[in-house]
Amino acid sequence: MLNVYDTVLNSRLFLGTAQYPSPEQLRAAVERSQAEVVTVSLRREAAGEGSGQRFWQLIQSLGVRVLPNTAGCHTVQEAVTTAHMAREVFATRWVKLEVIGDDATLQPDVFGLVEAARILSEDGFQVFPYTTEDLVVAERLLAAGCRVLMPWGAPIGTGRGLNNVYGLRQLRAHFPEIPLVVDAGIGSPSHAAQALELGYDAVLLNTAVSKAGDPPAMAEAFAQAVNAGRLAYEAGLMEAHDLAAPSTPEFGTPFSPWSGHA
Amino acid sequence: MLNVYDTVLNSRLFLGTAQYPSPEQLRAAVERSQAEVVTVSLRREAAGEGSGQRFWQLIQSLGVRVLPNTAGCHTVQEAVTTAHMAREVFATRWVKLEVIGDDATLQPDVFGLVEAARILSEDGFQVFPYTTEDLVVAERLLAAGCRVLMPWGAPIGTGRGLNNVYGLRQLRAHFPEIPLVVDAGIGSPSHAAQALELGYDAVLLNTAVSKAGDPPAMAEAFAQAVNAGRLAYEAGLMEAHDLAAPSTPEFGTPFSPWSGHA
Amino acid sequence: MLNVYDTVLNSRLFLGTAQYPSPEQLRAAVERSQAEVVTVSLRREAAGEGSGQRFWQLIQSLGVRVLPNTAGCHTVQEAVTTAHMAREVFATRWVKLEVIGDDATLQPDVFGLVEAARILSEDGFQVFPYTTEDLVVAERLLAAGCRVLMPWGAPIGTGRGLNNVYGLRQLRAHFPEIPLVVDAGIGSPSHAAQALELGYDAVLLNTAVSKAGDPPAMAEAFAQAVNAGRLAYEAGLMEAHDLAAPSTPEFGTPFSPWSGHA
Amino acid sequence: MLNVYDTVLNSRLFLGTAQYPSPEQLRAAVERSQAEVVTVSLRREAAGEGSGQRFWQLIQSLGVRVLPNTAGCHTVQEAVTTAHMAREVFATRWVKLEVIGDDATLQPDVFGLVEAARILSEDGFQVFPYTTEDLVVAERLLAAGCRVLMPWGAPIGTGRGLNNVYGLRQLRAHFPEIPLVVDAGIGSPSHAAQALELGYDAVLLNTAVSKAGDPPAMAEAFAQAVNAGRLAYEAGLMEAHDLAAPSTPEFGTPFSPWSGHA
Amino acid sequence: MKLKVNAEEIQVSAATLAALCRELGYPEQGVATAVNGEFVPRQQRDNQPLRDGDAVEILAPMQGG
Amino acid sequence: MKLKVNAEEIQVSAATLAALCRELGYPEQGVATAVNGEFVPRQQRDNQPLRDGDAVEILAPMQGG
Amino acid sequence: MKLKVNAEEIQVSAATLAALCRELGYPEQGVATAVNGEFVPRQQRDNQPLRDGDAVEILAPMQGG
Amino acid sequence: MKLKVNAEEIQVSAATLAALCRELGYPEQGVATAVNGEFVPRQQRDNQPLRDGDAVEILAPMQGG
Repeated sequence: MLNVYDTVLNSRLFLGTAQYPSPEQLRAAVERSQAEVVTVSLRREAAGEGSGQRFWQLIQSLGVRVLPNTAGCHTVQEAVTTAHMAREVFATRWVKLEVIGDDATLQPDVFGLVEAARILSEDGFQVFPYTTEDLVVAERLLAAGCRVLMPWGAPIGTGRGLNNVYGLRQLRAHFPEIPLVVDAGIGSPSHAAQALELGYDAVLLNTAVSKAGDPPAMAEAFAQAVNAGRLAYEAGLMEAHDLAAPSTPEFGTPFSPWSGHA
Repeated sequence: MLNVYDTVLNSRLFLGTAQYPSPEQLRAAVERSQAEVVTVSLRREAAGEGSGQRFWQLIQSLGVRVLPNTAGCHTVQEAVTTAHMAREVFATRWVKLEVIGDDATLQPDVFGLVEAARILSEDGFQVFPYTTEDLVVAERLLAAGCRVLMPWGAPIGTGRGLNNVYGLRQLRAHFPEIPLVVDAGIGSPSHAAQALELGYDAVLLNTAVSKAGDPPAMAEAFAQAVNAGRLAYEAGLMEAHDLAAPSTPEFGTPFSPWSGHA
Repeated sequence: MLNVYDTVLNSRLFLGTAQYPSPEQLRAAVERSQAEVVTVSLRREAAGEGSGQRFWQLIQSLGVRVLPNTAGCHTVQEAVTTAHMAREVFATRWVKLEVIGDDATLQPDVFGLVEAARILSEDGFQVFPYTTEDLVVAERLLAAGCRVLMPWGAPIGTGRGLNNVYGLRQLRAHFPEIPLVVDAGIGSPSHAAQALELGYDAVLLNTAVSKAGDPPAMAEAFAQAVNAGRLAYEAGLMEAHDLAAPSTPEFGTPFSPWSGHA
Repeated sequence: MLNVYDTVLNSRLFLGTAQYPSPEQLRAAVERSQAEVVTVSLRREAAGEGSGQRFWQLIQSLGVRVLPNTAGCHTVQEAVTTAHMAREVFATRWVKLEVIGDDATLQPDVFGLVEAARILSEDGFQVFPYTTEDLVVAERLLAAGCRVLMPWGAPIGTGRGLNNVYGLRQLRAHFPEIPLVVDAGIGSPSHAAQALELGYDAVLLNTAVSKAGDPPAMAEAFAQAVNAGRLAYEAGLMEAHDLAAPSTPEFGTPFSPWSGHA
Repeated sequence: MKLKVNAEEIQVSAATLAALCRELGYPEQGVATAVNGEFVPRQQRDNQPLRDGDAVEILAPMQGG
Repeated sequence: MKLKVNAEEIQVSAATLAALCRELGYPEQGVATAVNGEFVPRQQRDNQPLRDGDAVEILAPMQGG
Repeated sequence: MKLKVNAEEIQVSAATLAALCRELGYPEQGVATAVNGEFVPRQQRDNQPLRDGDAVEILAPMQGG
Repeated sequence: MKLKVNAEEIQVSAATLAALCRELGYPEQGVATAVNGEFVPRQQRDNQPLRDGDAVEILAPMQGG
């Protein structure tokens, strides 16, 4: 089973809570996803509006862990302050650390990321850094105190799947013991299964479910795909070959000129 | 649910029975795969040996339908005769029609395939032709009486997955109403999920399960992946984009200079 | 050098003549492409219009061989009759044989193709069949009298490049001695170079040049790319590896704790 | 023409000088590559051995610019010191800055890279940083004083080509004005042409030439491919489509039931 | 007599293919002809009778891919 | 006194962050606060003086990816 | 009489396919038969004469992909 | 005095870097030098004293990628 920051998780699917057609759809999606971890955020709210509270009560009623993010933060300072605010409101040391370096690709600023990860880890946070597949950045994040890494599959919201399978393979091989979660870019269950087949420990996704025609059904599809990928990884996948090989035994083939038995 | 030749199937995974480490592993794999259709063949056997009978009794005890193949046949005549022999022994009109045209790739001889399909369909067989993604060949097979098509993903036993996704998409788009089964080349659950996400009705595989480290576990993984892929197809997959789009709402982002609420 | 039907060609680029912005652009493109073979067709023309004659005079002034096609033919009969008409008008035994089987993909009808190839070969034509990467179809075409094969890279006009590299590799390996020309689907010089690097003998393309911003310049780019690909094929390409290997010698690396010389 | 650090270059191919079968092959390869820039390094040498001097005289006789690298350096300090030593010996301000962060992938340590780039730029060097496709790292390198960027295509010596085309596209789009050179991973001329077609300004490679069966011939192939790719980029490439479109005019198709002229 | 020439219904008097080409103003060289889907070589156009309802193709060189 | 609260310029009388939250009608629980980019824990809002021009963030839980 | 049974040359006395199967000890059920490439249904094995040099296939169920 | 020259422990008498290069037979031109990881320009080798245990690098041009 997956163990992140000494928390044991049965589900290898982390689900985002944004962009659902309705709170009911969100609830149903989380339930059918079997996710034990959902991501949340903090946003400005007009006094007396209360939509934030209603959302928070909904989440609390789902019996899942929350992983607050620092989405939209572009500086170390913003990310660190947001993390502290989230820790107070959501009462958790977990934080999905995002320090965005480019608005076109929403890619991490790996410099700010490592710095913020160090500060927050020293402040007692348990940091889930949204990073790239860069091995060296990964080393720095671990040195900064992270015990989980969340490399992107593709830019947030693109649904392109695993953009750089080679790089993700290298990262997995380089850190056999560290929990690795593919975060962002997953567009379909086959992408999620592929990530798990590569030995990744989990996937985090949002858009592929919330923007599906039927979000709760898609959530269930991802739950199955993640289980399938992990089970396959543990069961030992065949290797791909360039040459064909018959599955049906050739020995004893009818009509062949060679005798078919001993 | 999948309907092939007026037979309704709950499972979209067809499983081969060859190359398992033991009969027990075969039994367990079929059970955990939830497959309702398994492929079998005919081979020469020494008198009094009886291994064929023991195998056949094992299969009969599994309560699944059998789909006899004509593996190893290189001519129309061999394939037709083998089909008739299989119909008598296995007491089914179903036949997975293979007319092999090249021993290196084990690819179909589409000319022999269409001819044999015509002869067998006229003889009352229900033909499952192992073919390529060629649209025109597909038209001929339908004209010959086939009501299911089984294009390859990649050559038998390679585990390369879907070699020509573009071609398979075209085939699916061209025949929206015909049951299409990806047969051969599937190497991992993510490949199977991808085929179902493309709208294929089912997959047929053998080596990826029988040559897995733990065949029964891998069989279950494929069962989940196939369900995931189909569920996702029905739920409506998001489209992939080149441009990133934030999942967390941008409206109300902390520390932004713009006012965050109405 | 490339030898097709006992004709020796220095250029491995065959160029189509359709869809150019102007006759001057066509002329310049053919010249800068260094192509020695261009494709042409036959079409209905109003009496007295004469555009066909003007086109034909332009082509004759270019000092290239013409390869008339049977584009738009959907039956053996249409293709055979068109080939005969072309032989009379263009005074060549060469014919690019197209028997289209599907209007969405413009893919070959491999059944009609083989039949028409047999009839035309017996009639003394030298047939350049537009076919798929199917090995068995290729065998039939050779048996029908073809001594060149022209498998598609991707559907005509898509510019997708080599859709099924694996299949094209198999075809090349299967027929080491037969001139193989990738026809259709080439969208950029890198696609053309790749085809030659795979050992293909030539490429035939049209849209990628005629629809380029600057057709003559693009024609020259393709000429260079085709030369590059062939030269590289003959020079022996390195094999790709998964593991990095330093190009700069490690021996004698400054600041390393190990002594750097014997 | 390409302008790097106010030096105008006619050739868009930078060639490495390592691993050639012989000095003659190196000389011939540089000549046939038409490269105007070659990479060199510094290594320990036994007193009186003089092979370094002989190599340096060979290079000087070729009339090309040298781009000394800091290959093998793992720290800022090593890289900076090596750069200074190279500037003295090779009498150039140019340096290909490598700060290796992982010996398995030989990938850059982007943190050390940016720091070393800043120090060297302030010291008057003109830095060619060997980096990844990371946009944010690229911004930092420019801020540190770099006016050229050299992102990897794939790890050094793998010959895998462009591992992350999507990422390289994003980088090109993000820095339309900065000279971008794909450095490392190029295995064949088609890879080089592809890089230029994507709008990259040049490629730097070594192994694909020096380890070819015939290095001088391969060098010429790369020269042609680079020219082809650039020419195509400037000429305006067609866009790839999913749907086929006939190149030969449909208007006036023989045997069609519709009248073919006005 | 009514013919289909390049898919156009027309009324002509010519009794042979050669005559038809002349009547319509096609050059003798540089076009190829077929009647009812069968190729008719140039030198046989004189001997090629036309019957009411025949489908005639008269084709000229054109750009091709 | 003029403040920027969630990027909106407003005029308030409150002298402390706690008072500001009350004045604006925010609940004590369920929101988090920062002044001039620095986090201010709930129990310190009483002791957090506000000065003219301070930038205050008051944030609530929200959907996130 | 010499036959090829499953590609093995053997000497047998059986005059019919049914007799051959018995002589070789094959069960009546559970195998399928062909002579010279043509399928012979179970119930016709009695009436299926064998001639010197005939090629007989006797096939049993087997694993398949 | 003991030095590490290009990672080899050697015993030398030279008191300066320039003297060391001469003693070891390196040409004055065409090599670059560093002591304890710091670059020492050619013209400063005379003034560069060496101390027991110093790590000296003497580098020459070489093929590079």
